[in-house]
Amino acid sequence: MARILQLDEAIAELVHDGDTVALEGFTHLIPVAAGHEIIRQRRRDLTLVRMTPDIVYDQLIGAGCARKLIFSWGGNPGVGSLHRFRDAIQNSWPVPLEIEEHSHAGMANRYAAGASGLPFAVLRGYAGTDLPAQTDTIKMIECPFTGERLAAVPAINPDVGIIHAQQADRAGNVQMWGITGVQKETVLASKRSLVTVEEIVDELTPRPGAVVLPQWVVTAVAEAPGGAAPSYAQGYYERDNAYYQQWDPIGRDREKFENWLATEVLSTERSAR
Amino acid sequence: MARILQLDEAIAELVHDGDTVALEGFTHLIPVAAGHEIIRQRRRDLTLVRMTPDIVYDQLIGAGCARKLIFSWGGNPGVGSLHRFRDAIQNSWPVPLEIEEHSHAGMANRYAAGASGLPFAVLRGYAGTDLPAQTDTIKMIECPFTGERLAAVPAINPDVGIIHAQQADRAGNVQMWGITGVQKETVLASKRSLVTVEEIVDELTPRPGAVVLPQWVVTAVAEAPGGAAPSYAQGYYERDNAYYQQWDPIGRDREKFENWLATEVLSTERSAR
Amino acid sequence: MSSAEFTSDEMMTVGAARSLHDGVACFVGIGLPSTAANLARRTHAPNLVLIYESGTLGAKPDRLPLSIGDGVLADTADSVIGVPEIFNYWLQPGRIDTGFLGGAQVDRFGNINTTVIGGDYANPKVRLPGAGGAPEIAASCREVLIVMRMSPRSFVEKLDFVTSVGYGTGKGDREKLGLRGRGPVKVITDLGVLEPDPETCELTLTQLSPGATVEQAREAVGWPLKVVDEPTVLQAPTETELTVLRELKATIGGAK
Amino acid sequence: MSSAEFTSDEMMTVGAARSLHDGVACFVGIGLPSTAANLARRTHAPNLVLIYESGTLGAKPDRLPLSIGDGVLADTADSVIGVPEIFNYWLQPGRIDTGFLGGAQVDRFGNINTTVIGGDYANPKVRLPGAGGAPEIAASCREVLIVMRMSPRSFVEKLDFVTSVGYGTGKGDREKLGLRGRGPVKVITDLGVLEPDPETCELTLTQLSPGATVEQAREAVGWPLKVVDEPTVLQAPTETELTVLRELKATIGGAK
Repeated sequence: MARILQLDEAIAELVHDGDTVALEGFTHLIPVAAGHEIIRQRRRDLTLVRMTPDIVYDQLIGAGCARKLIFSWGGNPGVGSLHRFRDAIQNSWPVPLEIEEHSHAGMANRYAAGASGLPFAVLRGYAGTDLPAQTDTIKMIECPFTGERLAAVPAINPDVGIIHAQQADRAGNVQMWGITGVQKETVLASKRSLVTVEEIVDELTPRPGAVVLPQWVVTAVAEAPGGAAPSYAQGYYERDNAYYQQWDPIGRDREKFENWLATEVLSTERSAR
Repeated sequence: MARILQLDEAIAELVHDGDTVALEGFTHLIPVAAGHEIIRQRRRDLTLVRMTPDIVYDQLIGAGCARKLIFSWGGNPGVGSLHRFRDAIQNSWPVPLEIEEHSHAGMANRYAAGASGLPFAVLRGYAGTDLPAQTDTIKMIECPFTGERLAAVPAINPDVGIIHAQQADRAGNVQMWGITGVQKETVLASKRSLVTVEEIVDELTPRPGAVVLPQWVVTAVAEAPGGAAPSYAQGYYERDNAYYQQWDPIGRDREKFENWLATEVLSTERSAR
Repeated sequence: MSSAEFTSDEMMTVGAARSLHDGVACFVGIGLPSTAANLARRTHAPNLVLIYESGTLGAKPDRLPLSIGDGVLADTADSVIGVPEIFNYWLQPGRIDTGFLGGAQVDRFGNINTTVIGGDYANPKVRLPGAGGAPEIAASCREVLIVMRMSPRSFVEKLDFVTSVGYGTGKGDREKLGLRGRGPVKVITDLGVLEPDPETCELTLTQLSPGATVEQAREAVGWPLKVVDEPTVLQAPTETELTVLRELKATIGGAK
Repeated sequence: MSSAEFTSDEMMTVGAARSLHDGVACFVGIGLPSTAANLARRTHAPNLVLIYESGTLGAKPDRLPLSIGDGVLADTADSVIGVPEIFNYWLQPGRIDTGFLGGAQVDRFGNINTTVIGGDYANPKVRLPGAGGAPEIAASCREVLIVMRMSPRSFVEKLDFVTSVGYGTGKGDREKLGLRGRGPVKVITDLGVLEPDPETCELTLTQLSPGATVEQAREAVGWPLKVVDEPTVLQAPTETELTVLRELKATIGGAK
């Protein structure tokens, strides 16, 4: 049964220095509060995984939490580049950042293989691109029936998978709806998992398009209202577009970023819930 | 856009002698009316595919429509054996029946590979069993990253995939709910597809747990109220358990079966809708 | 405690139910396993998670389902998912604690046949339903419970076909085959319970049903059955177990 | 027909919208492709099926979505599915008619770079967002439309990185690589439209935007640009097209 913890407790217990950690969310339901708590607890040497690293990954990288990023599209959606990410790759600031780069199709299949307990996945992908030359996690495989050559990618099995959902019940069953991305796979592929939720309710009401994760595959649930902001949580709040815009000048400048980090994350405390 | 046809038109147009045809349904929503129409139109030499061939497949086989069956579990659920199926395999009556036998996991993955446009799927399966020795559609494959050996099975891409759903709208968008088995994969894996539905409605109302197949991946929709009986259609009617029981003595006896065939299928006409 | 009369099938079902610990996730097949799992959920294991291969996770049926795809399972499940997902995301990674299997034949290493009997594969004497979900349930569940009535026709020296693997040809085979789960930890029968010998994995009679004898068990098994020094006797079904079981069975009438 | 004033970006968006036939299924990226697709759905192609990589099939947004995962897409979709499914069941088998791609660099064979510019991969001058869905969109959609403003920095002789394949090194390469779709059938720019030469697959200027010249196009391209004998001139945006486009753009303010 999933345990209901406070967010700081959950991060302290589940995320260790050196872990491979996936905080997934596809535009919607991005686990930002959990990311900030990881920064606050000053985790180091993490291998961060995410298909679409955006602002919260820029922040984690800028704060020096990561030594490696596994990803398929890194940017501030609708705005531009992630400057902390670029500074880390191009100038090793504040620490060097290794990258392992895939396409979305490749990453989605790596999570699916991880969730399936398979060591690898097969896809039609990467053919003719320069990506395979840059990573040893793309190989070719031959169909044993047709002889056709396809791409193979290894499973991702993070030490910790972290997602944000709208609701959990008191037993820790989780329900999310709207765009749910690769979050189910992330939890199922991970050795440990944390789901932050907008609210804990007495009973989950079935909804069209909802994805349910039963409590017995979730390690911990933490209530974190607003925990996906500045992204949105369908049924709870909308995307804070201004935040994405406002991040650009902060992210561009090391000093501004460090001020932001000190005032907005390190010196604050997530209100206990 | 899916065309709305009458069931007999749809079968006449989509199902040809010699085709590979999958009529899928997992206990729930079994496309029985479509199967009977195939018998009525006296199709021959079909390769029938289904994870769980039950009574309607027994009937198709007994009527001499099939030359081959690809399956993973064949029986009259809760009752016993399929005697027409056994008679065909053991005595070639009325025609010889070739079989290609898998496990559920293998069949589900074959459909998923078919739906994914991949030539094969990889799974942890069959190891140590006698199944691989009986079919050339199970091979071993090595993970290019770990060296681990896993099973590989070829995609299934039927000429025609037939399923039954609760509803379609007038554009041919299909919605089914409750237990939906491998039906989405069946339609997506097939070159042509037919969905029989309980009713055609003006608008599909989103429902918890519903699977929607957009009209542009469905070839034809035919209204066939009660078309899943004696299986059930959640929200419409319940399973006719007595039919499953009553099938047993009919299926056991060639003469009784031929009487059944003549009176219940061949001499009847599906009411035009 | 009751001394009520009960059938050997009832004993077998109760024995199977008792083998399910509260809170575990159980992959349930139809028939006796489903009855046992539902009995367990109504008695000592209210938090048992029932998973059916039709794609229902956490079903809480208020009556016995008549098939693995009964509508009551979808209606009461935490989540209903597709069949590829149930096998790939849920069974295959080994996240399901207990799998239940039956069969037409079992051998001394808990391997099971549900495919063909007699003749050869192409021309069998009896064609059985086939594999279904069994091979991967046998491979991937953390542990497997086998439930079968004992008879020399079903407890055989050599299977006519290996559909699902128990311990293969003995200890170490599962590891060599890459099977993730522990394998069959109990074979629950009408006459008693067999468990794999810790050293050899050979099924060994460890418990007897009330009234059954070692001699009866030996006669019902087609190989020289090993028996532990002092087989314990299974506790007879309690009144509660019997009452709940019979109530459950009675629900079948009204089911779809 | 209108002679209203319009920007070259508006011409480009309208040109892209016109390339989408009614009833086709279109894999839409955010930005100009999404604007063009929504414009098409509101003008000549009311039955255009919009598919976003976030998993929304058949979205019918009443305003411009601000991201590929905007809530309005889920709210209005025929079906919302997971990201692995959108790539595996929908994109990969080649069932999507048209894919839209942009990029930082394109070469004469329609190959695209969205990864790094300058330096080398490990130490690039500019680190771009990366591949996202593009490589498999380029490979698997039945046809691809590329939309990019023309400039010598973006229309280059040689890509710094091949993120997505157009025609590789020329005709026949897609087949050799096993790519299922036809590849880029049009590159829609602010100055005009390039199309692959039927013999060589080299991108060739076939149409000019109103007011643009062949000379301007040649100067904006970093390789010796081939031009058809008589490039046609694109029809200027109609009043309807412009009105709808500007209304659409105005919806962004209130969006989440």
